[in-house]
Amino acid sequence: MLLVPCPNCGPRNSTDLRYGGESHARPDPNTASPAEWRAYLYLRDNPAGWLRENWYCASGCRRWFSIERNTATNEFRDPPLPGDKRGGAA
Amino acid sequence: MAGLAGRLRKRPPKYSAAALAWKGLRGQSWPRVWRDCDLQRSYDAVVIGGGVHGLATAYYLARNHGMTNVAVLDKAYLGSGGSGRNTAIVRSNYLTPEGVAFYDRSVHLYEQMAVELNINVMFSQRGHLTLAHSDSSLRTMHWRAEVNKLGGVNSSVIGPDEIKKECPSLDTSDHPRYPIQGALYHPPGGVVRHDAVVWGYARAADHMGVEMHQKTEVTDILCEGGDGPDGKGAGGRVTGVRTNRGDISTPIVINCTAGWASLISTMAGVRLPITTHPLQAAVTEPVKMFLPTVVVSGSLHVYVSQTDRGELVFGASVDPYANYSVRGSLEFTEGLAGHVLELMPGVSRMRILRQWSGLCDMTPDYSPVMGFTPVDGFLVDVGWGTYGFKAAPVSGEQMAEAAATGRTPKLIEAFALSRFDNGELVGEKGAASVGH
Amino acid sequence: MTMSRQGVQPTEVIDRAAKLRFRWNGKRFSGFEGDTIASALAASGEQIFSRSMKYHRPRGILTADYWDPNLMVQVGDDPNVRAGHRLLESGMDVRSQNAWPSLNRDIKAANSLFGRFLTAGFYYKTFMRPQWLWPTYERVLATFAPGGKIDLDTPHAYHDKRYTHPDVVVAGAGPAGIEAALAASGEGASVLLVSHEHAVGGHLRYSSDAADQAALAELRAALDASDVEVLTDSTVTGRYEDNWLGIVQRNHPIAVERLIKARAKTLVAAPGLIERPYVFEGNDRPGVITSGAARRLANLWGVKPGERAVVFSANADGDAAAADLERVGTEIAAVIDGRTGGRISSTSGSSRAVDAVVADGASIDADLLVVAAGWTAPTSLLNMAGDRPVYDPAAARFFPSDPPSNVLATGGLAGDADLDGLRQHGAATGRLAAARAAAVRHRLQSRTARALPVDGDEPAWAPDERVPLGRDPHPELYRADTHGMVDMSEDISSKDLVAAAHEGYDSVELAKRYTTATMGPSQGKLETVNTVAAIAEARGETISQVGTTVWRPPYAPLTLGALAGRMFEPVRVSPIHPWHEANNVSIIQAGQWLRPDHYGDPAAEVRNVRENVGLIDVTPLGKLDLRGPDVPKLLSLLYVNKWMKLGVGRVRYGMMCAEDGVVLDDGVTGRLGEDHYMMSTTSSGAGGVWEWVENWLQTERPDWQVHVTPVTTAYASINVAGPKSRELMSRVCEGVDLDAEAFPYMTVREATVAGVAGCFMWRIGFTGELSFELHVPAGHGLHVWEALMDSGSDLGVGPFGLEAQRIMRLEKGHFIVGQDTDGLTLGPSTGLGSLIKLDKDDFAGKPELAWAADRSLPMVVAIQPDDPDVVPEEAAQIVRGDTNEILGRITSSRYSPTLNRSICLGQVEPDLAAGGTKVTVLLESGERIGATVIDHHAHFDPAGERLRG
Amino acid sequence: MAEAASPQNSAPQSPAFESPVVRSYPAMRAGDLTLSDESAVTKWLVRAGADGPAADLLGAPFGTSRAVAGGALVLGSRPGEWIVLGTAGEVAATVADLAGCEEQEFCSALDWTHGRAMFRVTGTSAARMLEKVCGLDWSDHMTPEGAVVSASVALVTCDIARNDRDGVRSYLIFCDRSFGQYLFDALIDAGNEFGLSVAAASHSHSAD
Repeated sequence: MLLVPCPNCGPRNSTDLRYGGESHARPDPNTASPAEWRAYLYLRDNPAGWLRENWYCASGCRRWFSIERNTATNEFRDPPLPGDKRGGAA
Repeated sequence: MAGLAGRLRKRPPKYSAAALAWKGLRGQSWPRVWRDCDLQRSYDAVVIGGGVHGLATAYYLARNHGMTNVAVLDKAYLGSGGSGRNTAIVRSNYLTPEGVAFYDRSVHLYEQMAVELNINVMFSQRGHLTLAHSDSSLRTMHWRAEVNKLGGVNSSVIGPDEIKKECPSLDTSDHPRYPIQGALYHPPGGVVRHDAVVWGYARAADHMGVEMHQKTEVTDILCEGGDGPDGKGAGGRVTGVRTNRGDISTPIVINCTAGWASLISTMAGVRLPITTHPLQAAVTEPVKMFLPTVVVSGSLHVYVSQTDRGELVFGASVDPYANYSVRGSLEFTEGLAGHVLELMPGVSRMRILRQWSGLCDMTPDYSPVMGFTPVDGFLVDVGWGTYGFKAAPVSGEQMAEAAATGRTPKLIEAFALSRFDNGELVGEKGAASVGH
Repeated sequence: MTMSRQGVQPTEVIDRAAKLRFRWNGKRFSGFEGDTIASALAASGEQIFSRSMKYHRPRGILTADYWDPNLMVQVGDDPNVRAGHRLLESGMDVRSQNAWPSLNRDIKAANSLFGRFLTAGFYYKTFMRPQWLWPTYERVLATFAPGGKIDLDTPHAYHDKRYTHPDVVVAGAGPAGIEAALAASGEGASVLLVSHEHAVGGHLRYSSDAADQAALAELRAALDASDVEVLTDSTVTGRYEDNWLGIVQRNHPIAVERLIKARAKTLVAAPGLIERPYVFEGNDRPGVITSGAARRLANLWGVKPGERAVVFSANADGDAAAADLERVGTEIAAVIDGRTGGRISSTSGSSRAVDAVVADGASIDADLLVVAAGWTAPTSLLNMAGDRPVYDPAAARFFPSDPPSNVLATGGLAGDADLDGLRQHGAATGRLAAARAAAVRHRLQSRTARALPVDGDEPAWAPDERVPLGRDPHPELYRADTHGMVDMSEDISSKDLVAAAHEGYDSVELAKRYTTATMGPSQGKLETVNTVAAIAEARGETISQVGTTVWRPPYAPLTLGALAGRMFEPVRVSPIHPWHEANNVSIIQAGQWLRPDHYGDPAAEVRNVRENVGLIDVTPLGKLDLRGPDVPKLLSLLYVNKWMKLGVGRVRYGMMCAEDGVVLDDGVTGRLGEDHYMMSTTSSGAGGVWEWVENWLQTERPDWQVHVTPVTTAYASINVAGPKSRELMSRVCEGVDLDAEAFPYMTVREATVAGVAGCFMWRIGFTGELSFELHVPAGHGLHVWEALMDSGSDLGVGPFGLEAQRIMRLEKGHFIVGQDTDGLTLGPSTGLGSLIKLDKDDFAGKPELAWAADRSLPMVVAIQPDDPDVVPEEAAQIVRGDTNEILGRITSSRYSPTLNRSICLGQVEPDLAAGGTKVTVLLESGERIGATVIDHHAHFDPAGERLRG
Repeated sequence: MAEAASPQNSAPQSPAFESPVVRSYPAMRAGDLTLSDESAVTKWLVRAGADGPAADLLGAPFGTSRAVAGGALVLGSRPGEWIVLGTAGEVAATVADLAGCEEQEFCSALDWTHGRAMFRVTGTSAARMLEKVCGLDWSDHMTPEGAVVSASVALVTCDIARNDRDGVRSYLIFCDRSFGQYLFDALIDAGNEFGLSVAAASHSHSAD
C-alpha cells in the first residue's frame, strides 16, 4: 500500500485518495483549436519516470493537490519515508 | 501455401503423438523451437515487442504476404510481457458492431490455431458468463447480447436458474449483498494456454524465416523529414531503429509493445492517448475441477476460471494510478478474495499461491489504437488495455495486411489513431470496463 | 523404511499423556498433543502420504515441515493441508489427495511406465487432431489435476482483520530473529515478532545439543520478560510498498484466521534457511529424507525415522542428523561425506529398501537415506522489496544483494556463524532497525497534522555498522544428467529441464513456464536452486549467468477466507426506511442505497398519483448546499445553461456536460437566499458531482468565494405528487401560501411542515403531476412522512416506489442520464440542445459542444410501437428493415397504465429523429416490429398543464 | 451569517429527534468498552479561511480540537473547516461569536445536526477496536488526546475525534447519517472481541 504524502494530512494510504491523473493546463476554451483541445482531453506524456499529477484526498482533507511521482519507482518528490527509495519490478 | 514452399526452410519435425512416441522410444531430443540468429543490419520490417501481438504480426507478414525478411525484437524473452501475465480469456461478446466483428474474427483464428500452428494451444471453449448484479448492468448485458446476435455471435442473457445449471458453484440465491440477477452467456468464450500461443507463433514464423531476437532492446527510432527534432514527428518517415545490439535500417517499424507503447512511440515523435496501469492477477493452489465456465462480474471487478491443472486464475480491474512497476499489492488480493467469496462462498479455504501483475496501456475509449501514424512507415498496434491477448491473432493478421499493403483494412478502421483528433471515439467503454 | 515412536526425548514437543484419535483414509489412528498430522502418521509406521502429480509415484516424508511437497492432505473440507505443519487435532478426518482407488494401489501409477513419453510439455505436442476430440482429451487431462476437493457448502466462517503500526516487524523467530526483536525492543521500539512455526526458536528447537537448548531457554525467558508482541504459527506473507506487510495468523482464538496489515517502519527478515533436496535417480522414493526431517522427527516427536540409514552429509546439519539418528536407535550403515567428494548417484532396492548407490557404483543396504546437500535462502521478502539475490558458488546458495535500507536481513539469510555469532548479528540488526524506525517515526509525526508535535531535528539515518556474517564453504551438489526429481510436486526431473533447454526454452523464465518447475505449492523454496543449476549445466553456463526467478507474494499460501476477512458492505437507508419495511415494500438496491421499488402494484401506484396523490421517498437524490457570492458563476461554469439572473425563491433545471461534451448529470438548483443555493443531482451522480464541483473550485477557480457542503442525507426528501397534492400539503404546511400564483411551478419556499421548521419545498416533479418536493431535516423525516399519510387518508394518499416513478417519467419523456444516454452521448443528443448557451464566456465542455452543433449526432427520441400491447425490451435494437444494420436502440420501455399502451425512449441515427419516422425494432425473440418516432419526448401531457396546475 | 445564527432545526417546538440508529440492543455484559449513539447532539459546520479571524477565534487548527468557554467542542476537521458541537445553546453561542468575522472574511456556518450520525466509543481497548475497522495509527504519538482526523471506517468515510473521558480513551465518530445504522453495527462487531456493550447516549461532548 503506497503512502501518498498529502500536504494537509501527511502521509496517507493510497486507498484514502482518488487519483486525478497527469496535471496539464486547460486551454482557453474560446481560442483552442480542435487539435489543442483534444490533446488536452486525450493525449498524455505517460512517462516512465517523474510525472506531475493530481490527487484528491477523498477520505481525508478533501483537497485536490498536485505532486511529482516517479512512475517507475513510485517515489514521491516530496521526500519519501527514508529508506524506501527502491521500487520497480519485483 | 504452395507458393510459399520455395521460401520455406527445411521443415523441422511436426509435433504429433506418433512423433512423441517415436522420439520417446529412441530417446531422441527435439530441435530448437526457434533459431538463435545474428542480428542483420537491415530488414524489410522490424516488429518491436516479442509478445503475441508482435509474433502474430510477423507470422502473418510471412504467411499471408510473403514478407519473411522480418525481425521481431524483444528487450527480454519472448512472451515476457502481458502475453505471459494475462488470464488467457478469449471471447467476442463486445458491445459495438465494430468490436464484435473484430473479436469474432479473433475467436475464429483461435479455433484453427492448434492445427495451423501445429502446437496444442489448448483452446478450451468452455463458455463465458458475465454476471449482472443490478438492473442497469443487466440492461447492458441485454444490449451486448442483441448486438452480438446481429453480428452472428452466440451470446444471450440467461437467468439465475440457468446460471446455476452452467456453473453450480455460483451462489445464485438472493442472500448476497449484490445478488446475481442474470448473466450474459457466451458459449464460444473460453481460455487458452497463453504461453503456447507465444511459442506457436514464434515457431511457425521461424519456420518461414522470420528472426526472433531476445534481449534486444530498442533505444531509439530513426526518422527523417519530420517536423520534430531529429526528423521525428508528423510528416517524417522511418529509416530504422537503434538497439542495444546496434542499428538496423528498415522502412517499416511496427510498435507491438504493451506497457511501453508510449515510450516507443515517443521515439518516433508520436504522442498517444495512453496511460499505463498495472493489472494484477493471482492463482490458487490446485483443487479437483469444480468450475466449468469462465465467470466474470463487472460490478464486483473480478474474473475467474479454473485451469486444467485445477488452479483458479483470477484477475480484476487495473490499478487506480498510472504506474510502470509490476509489483502486486495486498489490497488487490483482499478485494479479489472478498468478491470471489460473494460469488462462491464455498472456496474460502482455497489458498492464493502466487500473485503478479502486468502493464496495461489504457485508452480513453477502452479500444486499441491500430494502424498508421503521422510518421510514414511507423505503425502502432497498441492501447490494448486489459483485452490484448484475446485479440492477438486478428491484430497480427490485420496489422500485417496494413504494413504489407499500405492500406488500412476495414476491420480496424474504427481503431485508427486519427479518431482522437476528430473526437469520434469507439463506444466500447460500457462493455470493456466490465473487464474480461 | 519403518518409522516408529521411541522413548521420551528431552527436546520433544508432544504431550504423551494427551492421546488424540483421528482417521487417515477412513482408518483409525492416534497421536499425541503436539504431533503434526505427519509425525503422528509416521510414528504409526505410515510410509506413503501421497502420489506424485504426473507419474503417481508413491511419496513419503521428505522435509517433515510446512514446505514438504509430499505431505499435502485433505482434512475435512480443507484441501491441500500441510500435514508436516498442521497440528493434530482430536477427531480429524484426514485423507490422501492424489490417489485412486488407494494410496498403495494407484491405477495412474501406470503413467510411470510411459514416463519417457510424458516429458515436460508433451501436451503441447499432441492432441491437436482431430480438433473435435480436444474437449474429450481436455476432460481426461483435467482428471490429472492434483490437489484436494473443495466442498461448495463450506461457509465463509469468521475471519478477522486488524491493522497495526509497529516500529519494527521481525519475520522469523530463530535465534537471530529473537535477538533482533529483543534488541529493538530494548531501544524503545514497538516490536512485532512473527514465527512461522508453532513456537519460537527456529532450528534450536530440533537440536539435541545441550548448549543450543540452554540458549533456547534463555531466549524464550527474555522474550517473556520483554514488551515484544509475539505471533506464532503466523507468517509474513508479503512485503509491499513503504513496508506495508501482510501477516496471516493461523492460531487466533476467535477467528479461523486473522490477516494483520502492518505498516512497519523497518522490517527485519530472518526466515532462516530451507534445506534443499539432492538430485539423483530415485531421490523421491519414500525413505529418502532431508537431515532436517530426520532431526525434527527424532527430536521434536520422538520418532525413529528408520532402522538402517545411509547419511549423506555435506554440512554440520548432516553430521548432527547422524548423531541424532543413532541416539534414537537407527543403525548408521554409512556416512557419505559430500565435503570430501562423496556422492550418491541413485537408489536401488525393493519398495521398503532404499539402498544407496554411491559414485563408484557400490550399493549400501539401508531403509533410510538421509541427505544434507545444502540450502535455499528464502529471499522472498527481499525480492518483494526490489532486491535481486546473488549466487555465491563458494557457499552454494544465494545471498541478498542490495535491499532498501528499511529492510534488514539477519540469520542464515545473511550468512553463517556459530550460535553466538548469529545472536550478535541479530542483536546488532535489531538495534539498527530501531534506530532507523525512530527516524521514520520522527518524519511521520512531523508531517502529520494531528500527531503529537516532535521537537528537534529528524535523527540521521543510522549507518549500517554491523559486522557482516561469514559464509561457510559448501560443495555445489548439482546433477542434471540423472532422472532425479528436481520438482517433486510437479514431477519434473533434471532430464526434463535439460530437454527444455535444448529445445530453446533456455532462460530460467521460459524453462519454468515450459516445464512448470517451481510452480508448485512451495513456489520453488525447495526446487529453485536445483532448477537453475540444471539449466546452467545444460547451457554450459554458471548459475550466476543463468540467474534466478523472481519470488512473488505470498511467502506462504494464503486462504481466500483470510484475505476477505470480515466483509464490509456499507448500506445506506433513508430515515423513512422503517416505514417502508413495515408496509410490504419491495426493495431495490441502487448502489449502496436500499430504496422502495414498489409496494405491490406499481401500475396502481401510477394511477393513484395521476388521480389522487402519492408520496415517494427520494432521499438519495443528491443535494449540495452552496453558499457564497460566487455561486452563480459556479453554476454557469458547470451547467450548460445560464444562471446569473436566477431570482431568490426560483428553481431552474440544468444539464452538466464533461469537458468532452458528454452528458454528465442533470437536476434542478434553487436559490434559497441571497447567497444561498441548493443544487440537486441524480442519486447515482451525487458523489461524483460533488467531487467535480470541488475540483473546479479548488483547481480552476480557487479565488471564487463558494462553500460546498453535501447535505444529501441531512434532509429526508419526499415528493408529494398528484392532483390532490396541494390539498394534502395545505393540511400540514404552515407559513406558506400554496396557491398556484403565490407558489408557482419551478419555485422554492421554506416552510414548517407538520411542526417541523426549516423544511424546503420545491414546486417541481419528475412525474409530470402537480407536485411538491419536500426536503425535511432528516431527524424528523419519518414524522413528516407519517403525518402526510395520516392527514391524506381521505384523499387516497398512498406511497409509490421507483418503478411507478420510472413509468411516469417515461410517460413524460424525461431521460435518465446513464440509461437513455451513454458514455458517448453529447449534450445536443438529448434533445435539449437549446439549453446549451454557447454565448457564455466559458463552461465545462464548451468547445466540444460548439463543434457538436455542426456534427450529425444520434438523438434521444420518444418512440411508440405500432402494436400498443408489445413492450420492447430495453436494449432492443433498431435496425434497417430486414437487414442487420443497427440504426439505434430502445433505451427505456414500459407499458403505460395511463395511456394503456407501450411507450419508449430510444437513441436513433439523426435521419430517423424526426417525428412520424417509421422504424423497425428487433425484439429479443427475433421478431421485427414497426414503431413510430413521435415529435416530442412526452407521451403524456406534452403541454405540461398538469404539473403547472 | 444572521440566517445561520439561529439553529432552526433543533428548535424546541420540533417533534422528537429520530436517530439513524433504529434497532434496539439487548443489554450486553458490561465490558471494558462502551459504544453510545450521540447523533442528537447539535453539530454545526463552520467554513472560513484556514488562518483568518474566524480561525483565530475558534482556536482549533486542522487536526486538533478545543473546548471553548461557552461549553461547545470545536473540531478542526479540515483546513478551513470546523465542526462545532454541543447543546443547541452552546453551539449557537459559539456560532454567534463568529458573526463579527463576516465583515473581515468570507465565512459561513450551517446546521449539520441532521446530516451526520455521531457515535462515541470509550474504553482502554478502544484503539485496538478501531484497528479492526480503520487503517490509521491510533498510538498516542500519532493520534493523541484532542486529535481530529478523517478516514475510512469499515469502508465509510468518517470524521474521528479523540476526546478522552476521565483519562480513559474515547473517540467521537461522525458519518453520513444514512450510513449510521450500518456503521453502528459494524462497530459492535469489531468490539465484541473486547466485550463491548451499548450504552445510553450521554449527550456529553467536551473534555473537562
